Amino acid sequence: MSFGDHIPWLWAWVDVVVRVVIVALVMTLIVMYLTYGERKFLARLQMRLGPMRTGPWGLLQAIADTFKLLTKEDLRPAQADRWVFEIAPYATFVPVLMVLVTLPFARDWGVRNLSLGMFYVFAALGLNIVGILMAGLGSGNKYALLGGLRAAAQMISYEIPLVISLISVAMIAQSLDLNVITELQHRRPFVVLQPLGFVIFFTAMLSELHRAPFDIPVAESEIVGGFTVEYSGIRWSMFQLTEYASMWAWSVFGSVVFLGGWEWPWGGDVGWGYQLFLTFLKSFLWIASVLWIRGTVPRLRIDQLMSFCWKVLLPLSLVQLLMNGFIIVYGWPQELLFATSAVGAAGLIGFIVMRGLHRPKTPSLVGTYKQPQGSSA
Amino acid sequence: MTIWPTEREYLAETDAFDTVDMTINVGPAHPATHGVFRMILTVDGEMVVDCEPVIGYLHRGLEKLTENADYRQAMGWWDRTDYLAGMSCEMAYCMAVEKLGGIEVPERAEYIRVMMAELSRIASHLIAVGSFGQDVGSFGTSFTYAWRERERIYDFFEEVAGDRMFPTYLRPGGLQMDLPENYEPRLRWLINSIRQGIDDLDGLLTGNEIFVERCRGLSPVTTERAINLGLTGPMIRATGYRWDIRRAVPYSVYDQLDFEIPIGNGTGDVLDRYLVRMAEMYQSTLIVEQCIEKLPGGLVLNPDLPKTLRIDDAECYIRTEGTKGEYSVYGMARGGNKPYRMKLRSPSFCNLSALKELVVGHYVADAVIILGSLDIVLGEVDK
Amino acid sequence: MTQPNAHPVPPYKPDFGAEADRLRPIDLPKPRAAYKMVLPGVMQVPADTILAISRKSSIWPMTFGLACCAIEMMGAFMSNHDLDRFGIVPFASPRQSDCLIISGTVTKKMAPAIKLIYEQMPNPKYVISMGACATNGGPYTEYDRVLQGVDKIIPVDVYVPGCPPRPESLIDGFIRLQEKIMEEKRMVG
Amino acid sequence: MSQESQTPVTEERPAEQYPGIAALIHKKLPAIAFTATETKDNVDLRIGPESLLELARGLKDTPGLDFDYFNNLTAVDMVDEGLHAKYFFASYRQNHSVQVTVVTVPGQPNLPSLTGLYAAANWHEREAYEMVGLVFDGHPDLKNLLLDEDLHIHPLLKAHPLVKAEILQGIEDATPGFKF
Repeated sequence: MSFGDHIPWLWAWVDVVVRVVIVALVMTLIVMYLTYGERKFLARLQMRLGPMRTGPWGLLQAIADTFKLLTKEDLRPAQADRWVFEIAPYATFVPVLMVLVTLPFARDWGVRNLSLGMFYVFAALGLNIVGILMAGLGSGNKYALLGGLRAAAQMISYEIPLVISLISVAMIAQSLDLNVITELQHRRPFVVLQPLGFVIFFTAMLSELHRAPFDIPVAESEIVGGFTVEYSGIRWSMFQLTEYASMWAWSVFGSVVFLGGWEWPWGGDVGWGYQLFLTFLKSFLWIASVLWIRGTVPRLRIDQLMSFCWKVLLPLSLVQLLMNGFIIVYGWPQELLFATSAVGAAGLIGFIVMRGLHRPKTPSLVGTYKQPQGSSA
Repeated sequence: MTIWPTEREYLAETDAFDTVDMTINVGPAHPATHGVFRMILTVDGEMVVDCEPVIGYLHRGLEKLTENADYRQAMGWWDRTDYLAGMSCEMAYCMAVEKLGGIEVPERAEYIRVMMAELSRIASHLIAVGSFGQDVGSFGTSFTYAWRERERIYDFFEEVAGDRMFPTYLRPGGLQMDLPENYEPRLRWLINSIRQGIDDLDGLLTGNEIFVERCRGLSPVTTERAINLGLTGPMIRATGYRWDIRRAVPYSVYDQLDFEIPIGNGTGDVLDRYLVRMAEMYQSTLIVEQCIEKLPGGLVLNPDLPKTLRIDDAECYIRTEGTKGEYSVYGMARGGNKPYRMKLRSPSFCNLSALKELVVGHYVADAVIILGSLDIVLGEVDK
Repeated sequence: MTQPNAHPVPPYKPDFGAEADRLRPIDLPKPRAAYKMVLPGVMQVPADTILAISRKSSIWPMTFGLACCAIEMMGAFMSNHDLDRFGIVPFASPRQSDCLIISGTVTKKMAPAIKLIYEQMPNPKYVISMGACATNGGPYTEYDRVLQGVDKIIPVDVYVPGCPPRPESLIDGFIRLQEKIMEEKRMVG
Repeated sequence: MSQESQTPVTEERPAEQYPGIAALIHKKLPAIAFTATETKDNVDLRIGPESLLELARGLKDTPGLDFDYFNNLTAVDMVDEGLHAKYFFASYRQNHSVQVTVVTVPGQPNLPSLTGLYAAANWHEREAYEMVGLVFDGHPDLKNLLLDEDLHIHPLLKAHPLVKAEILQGIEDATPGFKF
């Protein structure tokens, strides 16, 4: 029962506009304090204090950054072709705002609940590749070109395991409506049933955001700023806004699909306040883990990244899909779902951890020292 | 056109898909080039086809200025060559002037010089490993970990010698002043904190599967090729050949000290260079500890030094193991208080001359890491 | 084998090529902010103050180290003397940074590159000349390949003394720059 | 170095004229004529530019010597005696090193290039070319390394003047640029 039907058609429009404005304001506030939070969190990781001087504990830092970026000179490089360069930031930002329409923050607190909610989210988030490519190719700079092409290759190839892992969840919930999926997780969140799906989703989501180990399009140390290298002032802050907004949107979507969103620990029967708190708590924990990974894990090379997606993530997600199919069609008990998926997840994480365990060591620390004359050539 | 061409034949016959190589200018102001060094990469897609290093952006005329300055005045320029390890360059220059002038250095000064040179080696390796971690992509965390130890070494330098980076603590003929009385507890605390810092960095980088995976097998170098290219220091030890000037041509008091020369696993790739540097830092802490125990008493500066140093008709070639490789000084004096010619054989200059051969055939992302593993300092390269 | 001065040594004639016109100084374009044209005078003053405070508290320098002073600049960014407390985050691309720290010796081969970077930076931009080398050539004053001071090619706002200046004196330079931004808030658009 | 004029070396020069490593080199490479002198810490062989390539190849390839490491090349401007190039070769296996001084005639600073034998010599020779003006024939791309491409100056020549330290900033006398 969607929550917009009983109002006559005029009021429906007003209702939608009010909800969209609220969600947009909440998103802007969260995005501004995400930039501040990220700098504080990374500073904590690196044993230093984050911004402290602008406002108490640096709380006004985000506002100061925004105002400064607003008043920067509006530069556009001569060899960049005009319209592609100017529309690119907005082309990346619009899909993120479209996604926020369907995300359920509490029982009736989404803007509009679509029966094909998950499908709509795939479609919308697939669009920001177009914006990134426009930025990369439009700004007429070799670094931006490289960054744009890298981003396109990475995000397109990582979308497939992402979509397949979400489909395997939709198979269990038998519906694509985000509200229905959340209500089904009353007793058990889907992460318990689908641990492998969760791991694949998290990795693919990291590469959709081009962060942490997959941040080659915006690689600081190689191609200076990736596709955002030619942007300055307000246009560049639009890219920052997109990055943090999509990080927040993905974390809310991930917590809705896998961690039970506003439903899991008794969310259904307690009031909407507790549900809102649950959603925001889970999304901020999700974001904290993304920031933590960004602080410690170095960057993958482009061929390693591609081979990891095509040779590891994709086959595993297909196997996951097949197992779900068998279990659901033949009606085997749900516990079997957990068993097979847990085996897959253990295999993937174990593969990575085992490789990291045997640390390479220089052999010579053990041997005694020999004079050079006697040493082997 | 063959009836059923394979893909390679088709591409060979038609030039429809011929791609033009793009030249990328990893310019003088780039976070990955550790200073003002420029690489012109010719790139086919992501693969580096040709790399032409351009240096000279920091050429400050070290040798010309040394020829027109008194023997003791030139100290200020010489420790600014390898500005990550000021004291080890000062040591090389002082030894060159002492060899030219035949000046004796008291035993205590020699031990303190070795102690300071080894601490600067640790400080320089910390920067090398820290910024290498940042090149691979760990966004500054490895850098701040390395820098925490380096600040503590700076504090110790400041107590002992007066300044953080370029204390000009050494003089031809000994030291400027003696160590403070209660230096020992602080130095032992510093050694322990350095070992703790090395373990943290080890955990952060070597324990990280992605870091190891990205560095393994990059630009392997065989020992013969390294010798021909003139690579020295961690570069040649990474190829598995146990060569260190401190052992092969012992200078100062290194022959009375007992320490280990770590070598890589023999492939000479980027991972081995990183591991050799980590192990060398540990060895340097052992050296400093031995120096503390064996420190003899006595004067620190040669008492009968002339007011102005006049050396006539002498030639010398001092080979020392600097932090980046073989840091050698050729000195020629033909009378008067100014050296006739002082030439620096800087290790970064020689290691960098092999960059084209190390980088071609890898990805752009790897070119940056290989440059990081060379650990060059531009003050030394451009002299 | 060699007979001394059998062949007269050819006289040494240095030829400096096209270097002189590469090192022309840059003249600063006059910036004009949009809100200055639109808002009436009485509302411009608070707007100036707010913008100056926000510009002061989020200076983004460019990661651009030349020589030994760059190591002390990095030291200032790291945990002991954290510049991030003042909202100062180093950015890699000149487009997104609004302060250029010249940390090290400016040689005549590097000068055109510095001019290019300075021109690429969007407008309310500042330059901190860090260390004796950037201010007037430092210990290398007598060598003709070294540019005697970066203010010969780009306008400099704050000079930080020292060779290399301690991180604390660089932070003092930033504070002086922040005061300068507050003083100039009316002129800079 | 001894300053007396060098008489052409003959075969029957007595052995003690070759201190240290020079005796071994002379035994292994009798064809090459050189005068050996003792510097502070290694032996210096003085030869002309015509026998440099032969000596270098001999040092590198003969089994007993195997100087496989091109350590350093220093170009010195001896004002009246022309330009001297001092090569330093070292050996990793035998752990010994030798200094070779090539005395060039003041008018023609031409030397054979050793990039064929040692890959390390490439940049050393380019630096010597731009700093002092030694010309290395057979060098793949002999152009400026540390200076700009279009600069034809040799800073390390004794004739190249040092700039007088300019105390006045350009600002007081309102001259934005500077004079060379």
